[in-house]
Amino acid sequence: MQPSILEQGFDLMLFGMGTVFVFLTLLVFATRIMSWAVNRFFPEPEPIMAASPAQPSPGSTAAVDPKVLAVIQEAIHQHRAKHMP
Amino acid sequence: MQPSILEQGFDLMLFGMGTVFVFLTLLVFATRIMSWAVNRFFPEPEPIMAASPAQPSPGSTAAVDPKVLAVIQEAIHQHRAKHMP
Amino acid sequence: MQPSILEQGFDLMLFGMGTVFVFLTLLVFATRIMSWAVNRFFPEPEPIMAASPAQPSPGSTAAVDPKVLAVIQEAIHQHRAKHMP
Amino acid sequence: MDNLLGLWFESGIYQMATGQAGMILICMGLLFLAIRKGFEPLLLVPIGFGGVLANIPGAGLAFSAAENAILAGDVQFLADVTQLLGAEIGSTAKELVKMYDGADYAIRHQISEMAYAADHHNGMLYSFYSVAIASGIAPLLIFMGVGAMTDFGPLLANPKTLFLGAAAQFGIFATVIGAVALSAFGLMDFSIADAAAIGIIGGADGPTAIYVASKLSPDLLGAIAVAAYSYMALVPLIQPPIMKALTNEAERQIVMTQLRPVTKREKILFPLVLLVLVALVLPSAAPLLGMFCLGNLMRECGVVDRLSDTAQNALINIVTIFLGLSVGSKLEADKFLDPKTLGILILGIVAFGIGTACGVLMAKFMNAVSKQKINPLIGSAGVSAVPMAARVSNKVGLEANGQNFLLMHAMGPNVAGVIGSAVAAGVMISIVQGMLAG
Amino acid sequence: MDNLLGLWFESGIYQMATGQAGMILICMGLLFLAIRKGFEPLLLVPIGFGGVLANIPGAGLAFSAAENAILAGDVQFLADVTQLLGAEIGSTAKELVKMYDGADYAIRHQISEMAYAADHHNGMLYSFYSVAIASGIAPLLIFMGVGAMTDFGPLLANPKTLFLGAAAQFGIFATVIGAVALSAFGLMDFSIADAAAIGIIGGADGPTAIYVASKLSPDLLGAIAVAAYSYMALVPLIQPPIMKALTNEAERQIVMTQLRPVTKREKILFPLVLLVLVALVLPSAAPLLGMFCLGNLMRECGVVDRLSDTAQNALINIVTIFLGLSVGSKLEADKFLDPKTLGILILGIVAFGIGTACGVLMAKFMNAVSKQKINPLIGSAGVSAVPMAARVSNKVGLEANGQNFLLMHAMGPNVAGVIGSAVAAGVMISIVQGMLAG
Amino acid sequence: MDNLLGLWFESGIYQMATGQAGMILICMGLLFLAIRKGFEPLLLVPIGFGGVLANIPGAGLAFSAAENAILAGDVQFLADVTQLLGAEIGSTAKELVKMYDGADYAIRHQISEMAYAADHHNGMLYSFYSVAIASGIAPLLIFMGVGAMTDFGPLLANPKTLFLGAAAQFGIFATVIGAVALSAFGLMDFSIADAAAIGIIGGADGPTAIYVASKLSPDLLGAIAVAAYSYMALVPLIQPPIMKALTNEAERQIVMTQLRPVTKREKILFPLVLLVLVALVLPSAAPLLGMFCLGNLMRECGVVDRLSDTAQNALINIVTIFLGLSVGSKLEADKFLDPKTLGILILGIVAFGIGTACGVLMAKFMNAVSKQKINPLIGSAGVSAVPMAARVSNKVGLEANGQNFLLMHAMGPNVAGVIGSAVAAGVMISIVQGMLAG
Ligand code: NA
Ligand code: NA
Ligand code: NA
Repeated sequence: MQPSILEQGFDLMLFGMGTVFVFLTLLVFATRIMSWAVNRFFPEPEPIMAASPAQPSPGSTAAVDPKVLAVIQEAIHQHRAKHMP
Repeated sequence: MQPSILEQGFDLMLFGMGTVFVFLTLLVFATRIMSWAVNRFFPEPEPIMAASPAQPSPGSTAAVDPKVLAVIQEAIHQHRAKHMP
Repeated sequence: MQPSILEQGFDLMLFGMGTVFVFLTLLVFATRIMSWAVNRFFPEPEPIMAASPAQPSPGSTAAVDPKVLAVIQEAIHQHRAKHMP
Repeated sequence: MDNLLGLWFESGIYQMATGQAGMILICMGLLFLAIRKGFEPLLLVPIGFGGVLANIPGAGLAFSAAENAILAGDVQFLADVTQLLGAEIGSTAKELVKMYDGADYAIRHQISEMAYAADHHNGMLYSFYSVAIASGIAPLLIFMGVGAMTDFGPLLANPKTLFLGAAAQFGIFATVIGAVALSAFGLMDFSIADAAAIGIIGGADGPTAIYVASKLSPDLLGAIAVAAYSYMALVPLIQPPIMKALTNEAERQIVMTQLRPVTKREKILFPLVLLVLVALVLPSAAPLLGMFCLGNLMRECGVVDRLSDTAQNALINIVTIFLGLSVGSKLEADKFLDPKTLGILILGIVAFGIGTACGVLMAKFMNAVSKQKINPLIGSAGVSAVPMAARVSNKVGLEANGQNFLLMHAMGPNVAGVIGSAVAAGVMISIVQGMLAG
Repeated sequence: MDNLLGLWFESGIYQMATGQAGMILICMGLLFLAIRKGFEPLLLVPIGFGGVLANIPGAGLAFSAAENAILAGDVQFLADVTQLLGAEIGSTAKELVKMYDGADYAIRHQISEMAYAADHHNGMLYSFYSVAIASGIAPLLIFMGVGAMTDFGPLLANPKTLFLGAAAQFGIFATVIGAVALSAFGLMDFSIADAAAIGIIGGADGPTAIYVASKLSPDLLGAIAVAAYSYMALVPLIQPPIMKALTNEAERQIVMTQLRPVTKREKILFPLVLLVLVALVLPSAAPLLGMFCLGNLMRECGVVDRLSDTAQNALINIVTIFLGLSVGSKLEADKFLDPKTLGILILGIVAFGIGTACGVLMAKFMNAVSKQKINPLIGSAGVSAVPMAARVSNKVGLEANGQNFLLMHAMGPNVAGVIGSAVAAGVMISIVQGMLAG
Repeated sequence: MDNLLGLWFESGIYQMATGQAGMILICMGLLFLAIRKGFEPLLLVPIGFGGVLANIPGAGLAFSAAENAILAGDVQFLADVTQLLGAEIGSTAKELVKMYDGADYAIRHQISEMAYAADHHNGMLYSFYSVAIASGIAPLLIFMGVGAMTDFGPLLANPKTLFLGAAAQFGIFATVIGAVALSAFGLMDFSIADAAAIGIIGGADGPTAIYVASKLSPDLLGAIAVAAYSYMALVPLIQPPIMKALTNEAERQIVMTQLRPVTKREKILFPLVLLVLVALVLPSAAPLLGMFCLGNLMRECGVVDRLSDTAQNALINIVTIFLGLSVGSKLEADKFLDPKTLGILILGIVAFGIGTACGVLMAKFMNAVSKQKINPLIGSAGVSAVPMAARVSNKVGLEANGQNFLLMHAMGPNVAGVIGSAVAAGVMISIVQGMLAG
């Protein structure tokens, strides 16, 4: 017998929400294991702050006066403000 | 009877040119009404000169010394000259 | 009779390598003639060094203090380093 | 004189139906909201504009060649089509178009060929829709660009915020129940596929919603996309009352410990871990999450910055223009002006509300069972709507404690919500297609 | 040995016909004009290069799979095609290709399938043409980019300059008469569709010309596009004598009042007003003007600058490369080396001249009936050719009065000319398709 | 419950075959090499990622609609397909897929239509492959971008270095012989088309290799592309021992005269001279070399810098992403895990070695017959692998003489190698297609 649409809806909710939770739970574990393994076996010399939205590129060890660079970045930033709101 | 190609051509000219004029005349009126309505009911505080090809973006209230900015813009401009003739 | 695959392979090598050499030899001659003709009949006032990877654009006659420009170019370069390794 | 009459019959004023005029006004309203009120303008400007174009009478921009041929009304063509579709003799063009849309692939293919042979063409917006959305490509490319813009740092620093992203997806499935209930009680006529496509509005994720709707319920795509983007823009109005109602002042003042530093290597490996998990557990989510992970890997791996840059800029911008116009093609009056649209709009906001509530409640539940307290205000960010929902968490948090910046903490559940709705999308497509086939 | 002979038979020298050699020289001439003389290089470099590629003998880059299969000359295939086309037995491959090009959709479709089955492929340029031009998409995207680059400020400050843009379109329709007259007197063999496509050269607008030609007369597209872009580059030579002949010194010295300031809101609303007018009055112009208005709205609305930026840069550049190569595919010798091409080149320059003259005369007429005087030199800018024609107005004005800068005043009719020719394009496509069907 | 079972049967763990698991590991290895070791990351990141996606069990991303329909295993559909393919009753789905891949165009077309009618779809990667590679377009656009990045100055200053680029192509043809010998001795089962496609690895040029493989041997494309890019990344390891073995200290210390200045005009004319030569002599190389010349002309002509800029950036980046994913689709386990792949990997490195050696030997030969001495170390750069091979020449040269900078001198043979392998590609496609037809 073809299940009613309500039954189908409940099936969808049950299996759907279940899968979402199972998947994300697995992801929590997998992520924790990955992070643990990386920091245990392959630690990086200088960790990067999670909070920093953009990482300084390795090549940017300033050969330019930081003030001038700041001025330029401000200028580039203002210039960009028009283009990427 | 199938009209001759000359008749077809004159038809095309007549109705085509007529449509162009009617349409652009309607556009003149519609534009005037729109401009009048905007300036009458929804005036902006600071009108922008029609002649200025590029409007300063609202975010560009200079926090940087205008001279430095000018230098940078000149540099950017020269840099661009290569890329957008 | 269908030639064996070995025969086909040798044919391919023979005619392929032959064509490559003939074509590039023709290109050597054509290039030499072209270069000779250009320099003989349509010489340019200021030749550009072959060794220079990037030509200065005609518009870049500096209206900006070269030092400032150098600083800016360094900044642009560093900025780009992130984007074009 | 014939030409003059011809032009008049062709003019929009003569042909304009009330529905089309109404839709043009509605689309102008969307443009107003996008431009003046800042409602997700990157999408709603092209969508609204596409909606106007789709409703220009006589232009047929949103119709396929076959539909345009039927609407053109050549007597012989209509007779042939009527016979092929097995329609009653004397059916109107609109009825034939409706039957054509519902017909089998083979018959549609045959009528299409007849239309091409009779020199009719696919409308511009229809072509855009075919290439950009029906193929699935545009939402996937946007998702790749979103992946390249996403920083999983806060999530990696505190992986359990993934549970908040999971909980908020209950908005999706609760809405499915709502939609099928409306059907079961005879108030609306939603199929299970329609219900799933409507539910995904609760995912608060534009490209995911468009992707699912294009697969399960293309006719409702216009309304679903408009609802999804509009409510995403309304997140700052929808969420705070719910968040405040479900929390007390003390909970809202919880200060969270600073996030631990996350290394570059973890960031590089995370999209690969996610990809492998998708491969092992949920192949049906592979297109969406695969492209998302690719974008993120390009961002983090540090060796293909020029590809990442293009994915975040030129490519996503180009695709956005076409995606918006294509969605606009589904705002054609006959498809949009339907009681179902009202149902979708109501169900959509309910989905957002339930998702928000479940996120907050899950955070409170986690506080009840765990020692490390989290501020329940970041739970609401689990609906995604990146980064608006995280900003709302931050703002409501600051109202309770002016020194408590929750933004970074809320980014974790926020991006978790993106993964969560992509998972939900995959599982819904897979289950519903199984139900339809079975 | 067979291989050696095969390579020789395949080599260009063996196969090269005089026509192809001639076309390669002509295309090299186009490249010279573009690179050395600055003739619209953005288009003429890819067009000229595409033209060379299209005429490489034996490469078949500009041919469809069916044409390549016919030209490959397999005996059985030719026999089948001869029968399908109802051609005389013993027809040459070239004759069969010509018949194929003129055959019905169904027969072409069948021969195409046969060619694919026999492992023949569409040439590269043919594929580009199908995707970029035959679909109409490339000219429309370029028009969107042009819209995003257009500032309607000067037009909004002085809307009556729209009349100048209207008058200059008479060049289009006068040329149509010229073309049908050549046909009527038996000098050329232009159909009414050909005549309309040729006339649009007078619109002085590349993408519009390509769009119309692709719809009405694809075989003439190569010559029409080359004429349109070449004459646009020659505007500084063509217009000044006509402008001076039709005005006296006093008229040329008229100083116009400074333009009033235009608000941002007017600029945002203008593309929407134009769009609504198109929807009401002229649906057939909806694709062209719709995309143009979308580009302009994206530019002016201020909330989607990244889309506008992409439309003006990455997207328009990509499309330009493909558009140019696709147009080049129509410079294939058998299509271009035809007396018609000469007719097109002559009619095209006549169109530019008449358009210029009508613009100037309209300005003088407006001066006669209105108090607010306008300098008739800005009338010539109504042909569009943005921004070249406006610069010419400015330059000729400065010759008469060194302090009279007309550039901004001329930008009004200049952009009006773009709208005018898009309207003319829409109405021509609509009327001609009606004539062909009726 | 059915749903739960359905999800389990659909899950990757249940379906995963050893082959697919192995391929996912191999692709992770490619990603590691690309990201950690810097092996041509722009290509190998998308290729490796695409390879993972292609091997997600049950997702069918790399399969056509027809293949997906066969693998879905509907009984009636399989019966129909078995009959159409003339397969034995009871053939497994995998056997049918294999027969389908080898079937005639007409039968494949018919089965495709049946699959669409049964609501099956092309996988995402399959669609990318069709649009990007099967059409030939992606490698050609990349080649255009490479042309726009190439400076022919050093080559124009010393045109005879073209001979070095020619000699290094012997690696290609020697490998062809190797491949057919393996076949002739029954060790492998390579056709002449396979052999040609494998040989092109010796061209050390990614887009050329992909272009040739897509035309002659699409099934081997994955292994060929991976081999080509991997060995290009390994050039600093592969070449120096060979270079040192074939030269003595005195030869390595040869100081070359400084290159003469090259004028802008020569640089503009060179791509046109090359194009005309292709038109006259080798039409089959027209697509590859034509697009390459177009890119270079856009770069040098100085009037279309915005097109050149887009060709070098946005466009090439977009195409690279799709090309990489498309190549990845050919890393599907059933196609890649084959003894042939091992043969390809071995033959590929042999090709690189022979090419390097021939370049060096040709330089020594030229020194023997000419007065103007060249340092034989620049001969190895003739394999292309731009600019890596030129840098290797420079590095080995500096080891012998710390003041002898060979980089600019090596750029001549380096770009000559690009032209050389494009010529070889053209002639191989032409000859092999003749052999297959004849
Ligand atoms: Na979500
Ligand atoms: Na015009
Ligand atoms: Na090479």
